[in-house]
Amino acid sequence: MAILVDKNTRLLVQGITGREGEFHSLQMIEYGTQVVAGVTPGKGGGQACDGQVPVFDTVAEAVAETGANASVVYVPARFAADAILEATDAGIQLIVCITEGIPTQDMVLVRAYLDQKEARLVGPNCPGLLSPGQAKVGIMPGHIATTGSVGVVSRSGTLTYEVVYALTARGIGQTTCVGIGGDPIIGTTFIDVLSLFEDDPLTEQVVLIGEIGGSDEERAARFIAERMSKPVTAFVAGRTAPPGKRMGHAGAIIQGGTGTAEEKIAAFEAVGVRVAEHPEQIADLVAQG
Amino acid sequence: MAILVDKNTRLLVQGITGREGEFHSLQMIEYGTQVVAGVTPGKGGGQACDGQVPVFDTVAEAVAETGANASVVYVPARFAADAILEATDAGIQLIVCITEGIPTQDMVLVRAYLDQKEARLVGPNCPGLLSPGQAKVGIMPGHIATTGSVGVVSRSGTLTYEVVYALTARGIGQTTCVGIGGDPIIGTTFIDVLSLFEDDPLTEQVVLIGEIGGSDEERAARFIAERMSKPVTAFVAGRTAPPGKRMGHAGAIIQGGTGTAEEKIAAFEAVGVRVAEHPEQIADLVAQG
Amino acid sequence: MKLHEYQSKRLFAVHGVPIPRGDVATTAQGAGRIAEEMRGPVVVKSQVLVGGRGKAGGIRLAQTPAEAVEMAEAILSLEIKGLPVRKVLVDEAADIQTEIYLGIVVDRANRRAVMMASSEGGVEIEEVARTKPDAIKKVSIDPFLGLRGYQTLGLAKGIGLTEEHTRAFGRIAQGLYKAFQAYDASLAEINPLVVTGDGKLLAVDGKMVIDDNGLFRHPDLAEMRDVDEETPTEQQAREAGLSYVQLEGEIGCMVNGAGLAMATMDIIKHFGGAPANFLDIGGGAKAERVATALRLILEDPNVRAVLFNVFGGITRCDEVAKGILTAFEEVKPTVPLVARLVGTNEAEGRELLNQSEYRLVTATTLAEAAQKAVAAARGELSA
Amino acid sequence: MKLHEYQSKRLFAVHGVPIPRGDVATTAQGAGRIAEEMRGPVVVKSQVLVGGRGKAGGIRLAQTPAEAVEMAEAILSLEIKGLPVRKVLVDEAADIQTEIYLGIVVDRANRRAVMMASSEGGVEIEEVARTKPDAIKKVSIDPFLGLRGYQTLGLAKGIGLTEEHTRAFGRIAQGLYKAFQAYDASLAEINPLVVTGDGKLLAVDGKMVIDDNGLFRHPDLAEMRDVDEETPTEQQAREAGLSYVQLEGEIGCMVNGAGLAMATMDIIKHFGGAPANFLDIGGGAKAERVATALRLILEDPNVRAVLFNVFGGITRCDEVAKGILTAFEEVKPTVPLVARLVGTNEAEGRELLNQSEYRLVTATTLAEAAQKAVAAARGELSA
Repeated sequence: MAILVDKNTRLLVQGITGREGEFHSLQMIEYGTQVVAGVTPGKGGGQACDGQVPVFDTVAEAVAETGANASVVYVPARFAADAILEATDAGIQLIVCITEGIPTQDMVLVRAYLDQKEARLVGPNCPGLLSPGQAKVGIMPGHIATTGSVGVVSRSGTLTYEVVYALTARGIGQTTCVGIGGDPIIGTTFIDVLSLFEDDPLTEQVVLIGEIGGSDEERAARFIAERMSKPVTAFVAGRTAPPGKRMGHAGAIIQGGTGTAEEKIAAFEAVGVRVAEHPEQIADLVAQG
Repeated sequence: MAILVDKNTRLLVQGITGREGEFHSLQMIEYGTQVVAGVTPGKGGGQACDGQVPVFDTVAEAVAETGANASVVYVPARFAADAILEATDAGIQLIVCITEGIPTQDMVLVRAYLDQKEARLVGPNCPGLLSPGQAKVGIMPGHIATTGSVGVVSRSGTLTYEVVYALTARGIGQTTCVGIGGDPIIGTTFIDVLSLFEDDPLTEQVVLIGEIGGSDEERAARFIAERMSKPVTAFVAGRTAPPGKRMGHAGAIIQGGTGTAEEKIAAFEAVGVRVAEHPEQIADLVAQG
Repeated sequence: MKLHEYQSKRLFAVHGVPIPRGDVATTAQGAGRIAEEMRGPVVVKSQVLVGGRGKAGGIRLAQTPAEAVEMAEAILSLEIKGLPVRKVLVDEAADIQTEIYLGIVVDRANRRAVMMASSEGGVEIEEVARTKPDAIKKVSIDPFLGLRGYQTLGLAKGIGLTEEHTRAFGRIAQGLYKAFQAYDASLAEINPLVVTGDGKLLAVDGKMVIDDNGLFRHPDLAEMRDVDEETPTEQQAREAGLSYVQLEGEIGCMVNGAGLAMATMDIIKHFGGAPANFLDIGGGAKAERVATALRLILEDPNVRAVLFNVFGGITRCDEVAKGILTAFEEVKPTVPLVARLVGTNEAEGRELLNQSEYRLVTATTLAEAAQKAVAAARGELSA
Repeated sequence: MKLHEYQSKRLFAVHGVPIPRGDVATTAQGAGRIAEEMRGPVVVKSQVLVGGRGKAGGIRLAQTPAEAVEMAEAILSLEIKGLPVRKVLVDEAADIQTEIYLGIVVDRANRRAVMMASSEGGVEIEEVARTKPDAIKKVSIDPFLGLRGYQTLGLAKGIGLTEEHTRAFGRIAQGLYKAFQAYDASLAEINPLVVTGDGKLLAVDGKMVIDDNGLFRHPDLAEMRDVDEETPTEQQAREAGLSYVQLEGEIGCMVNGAGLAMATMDIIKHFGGAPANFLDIGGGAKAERVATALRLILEDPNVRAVLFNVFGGITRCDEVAKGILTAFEEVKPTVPLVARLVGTNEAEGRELLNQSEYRLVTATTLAEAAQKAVAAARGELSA
């Protein structure tokens, strides 16, 4: 079993005819994901991915024709909010947004709208989801993962791959790897994913990868203390980041006295979560069980 | 028993220092309603209704100080939408808006906001609620009603009084009289109130007063057919209204072939609802049981 | 409040909707001058606030300025559905390939604005709804998010527009929604929106109805009200805050509340009479407004009897009685008067009326009041 | 992107926030001319994008134009927290009775904008949050409804404003929120908002931070960026779409992804080295961007070794390799290079690098790569 996506996922790709959209659609198909439709306004009626995927003008048409039940968004930042809303209105239940650079105020609106709806958004500015052996939705390299019993959730993109790669290298497989994205406003939080892993019978342990900025890790620590029975191992990037400087697009910034790696690590350790010193050490801690 | 308001209702009056607000607050107090607070921005710290009611600047303060759990809005049309939102944000669960003339686009926003919240709005442009012997919220004349087992729900204002007066004159008492208002966008519909009456053990019969325009009566008829076990008697105003003319503020207008009294009456009769020829005849039909 | 075609189109144009070049004239000569400026065929269109102008001969094509003068002359002498034509719009004639319908209304059931589009443009949307309901495509507009690009694209595809027109259609739809919102409209309609021979989209006819409750935000629009389209009585009523509709019968009615007013009309008919008007004095009416209402009723020569039916809630019976007495001082009523005042301050109101030199027939129930009014109008009941 | 005080205040003023009369000068003489126009005491304020200007002597009161010239001269020769002062704002001095704080930020936890007000104006809000948290009143702004009148009234009362000031405060709060929204701000702050001797409210100091992701909607703001406040390296990096932060160490890092970049810095430290920079080439980086990144690293004289750590997802290892090779053609690297390329198109990337005449030390794990880079920087590992 897996969370969020599996072999029954019928995936729609928004922005499928763009360079990244098509490249990663091919990779998703190659991985075995059921990519049933693509959407690019103005390209409806055509085909993408060497004729493997029909393209529609709107999500509503794509859903009606193909029964897609999940969507992944690769459209450029200035159109991404609209793409998420379109998928929501068309009844898509899981929307994974890869796009980076969406204005925060757009996401404030999108998130407030989604709060009224059933749909779940993962991201934006995230690597997506990977349920090894079943489905890959987004941009995670498929070959780094393998089936197993560890759930991985991360605010970071490539750092996630690093950790998953290290787990796989040690023979530790994963149920699902979830990149939630590092933007100020995201659809799915650590807590949401921890709750899904807690309820997933095949997940035995969880790995959480945080970074400096905000207080999501602290909230996750409280949730782990109150609600999680499964062991959690964590890593927090940015111990050496100088305060007051913005570290990259992810918006990882330490302001005032909050959001530092030290505070987050302390919060985890206080509730019995083991915290690794560097990414590959996570695998050692997980191997200890 | 009664629906929506009873002797435990702790009422807040928004716009209590206005002419209508104060006049009707005095009438509500005289009826026995617990009027615990008033709100008029800029008049906080004062008193209204001959020193019987403390006045606050904001609803949040009033709720914190007095434990008000319902609000009635008498503020002018251009500020009424804001007043409803303020009450909602302050956690008031029942908001009754008497104000007439609120722009429809304001109500579109208010209603969309309320749809995300727990609060119930009755009105706007309605006479309010009257649970005989317990509480009066709004502008219905208290003396026309008496306790009993008939629930009354109406889109109209004064026509409601007419009907309640006729019922009382024949010795037929009421559980609660509800004026839902005749504006295009309202908070509580016929169906909402029918459902409450169906679930209220003391209500044995229901009287529904509709009018031309829209299709709320048709929807009510379907609801009665599908969900109501209690007998319903109806009246529809506007049999003689010429098509295409707007009949008053209530926005009762017949457009095209829909919304006519004939269609509404037919919809009711088709589902076994007795329809009175004129308002006072309702009492005769109800008396037949 | 309805706006004229030229007013509606100008407001649409402010928000980026392309409209034909043109201008308004009140004389045939003025129309001719506009036609000259257009340098080509023009359409001369009567500006009256009713539908069916085309069938009534109120819209005509002119090839030359001379023809435009002729057409305008003919149109300005028309009366369409009882309304005299006082203005014509002279628009550059469009080379029409396709006619589309595009409109927005507030949908009561959905509680939000709904945009409708149809490939069957040029006919009334109600007509299309009856005959070809599938030809109408709708999208519901979330008030918080506004009209989204994917919605207009869906509409464009739904009515069969080809790829080359979807962008222009989207811009026009956005403009129409902006105008709808900006001016507190309850209806905004482009019919037809045409595709021209050179592949452009153009709003050839437009219509807008403004929510009267929103007019306080738009003093400029309130000034646009065309008082020629109202009878003097309706105009006075509106200015006094009354809802008044002139009818054909002989019993003048003054009632508080639209529902009760309609029920009063209904019961008059039920007992064999005919109402002379619908008149709602509204909630919380003051004496002055009541006086105006009564003056309006008594000015109608058809009125043989008057029925006051006031059920006081927010309206107080004493205020109504004061208004009645004020009006009596000016207009000495010569017809019988039946009064029924119930509810808030009922006793005070009755007391005041009893002091009047005019004797009023009183009634307790509505049925009784209606029957007495019908009898009075027939001369069977003396005051 | 941070805006200067004068830029922020002007944008607030566009939305109705009252600000002192004043203007900006780049010379002491210019400051004097502005002071003359003001006809009264002025405040001369350094315009640099850091806090603590007052303590550093960057804000001074001048009673006369001559004094203003003197003050401006002194201030324009200052360097505040490493930034040279190139502009001064000369504002009419306000007669300050009370100082208030008013600000808006995006609250990540609430997922919406939050307006904060405090009676403790004139000090940094972080300071107030630490010492007097109860003095800060907050309201959460619903993105669909905007800031409501009852919210600003609640704030005004919460910070103890009297009735006479609540309306003016409400208008200023609405103006600040409009500016926040209109310009895609992530922070908009008036500190202090003062009550003057004659009972008016005035925004004496202002600050705004714009969301870089929203800048595409505001080309006018993008032009306001003060390039003087960036090192030439940071400026080049930003223009190439790179996230770059200069640090003190000796190992240049080029990484894709902010989290991985930070983890790479952390592990370098863990193994006893020190990173020379944070550099995130972003997702899907093209060869050209990679080449710019590498050029920037190699320009830093402190760099003794370079570590490439690329884990391909949306970024493709072959594109990264191409970028590295392009940069090599221009800047002949003289320091050892450690490369770790894993993930999407890993094989193709490795193949390309192997063709290079520069031999790169390769590594499989991150720990191995970091250890090799640390050793290389110490001269203990030859390429």
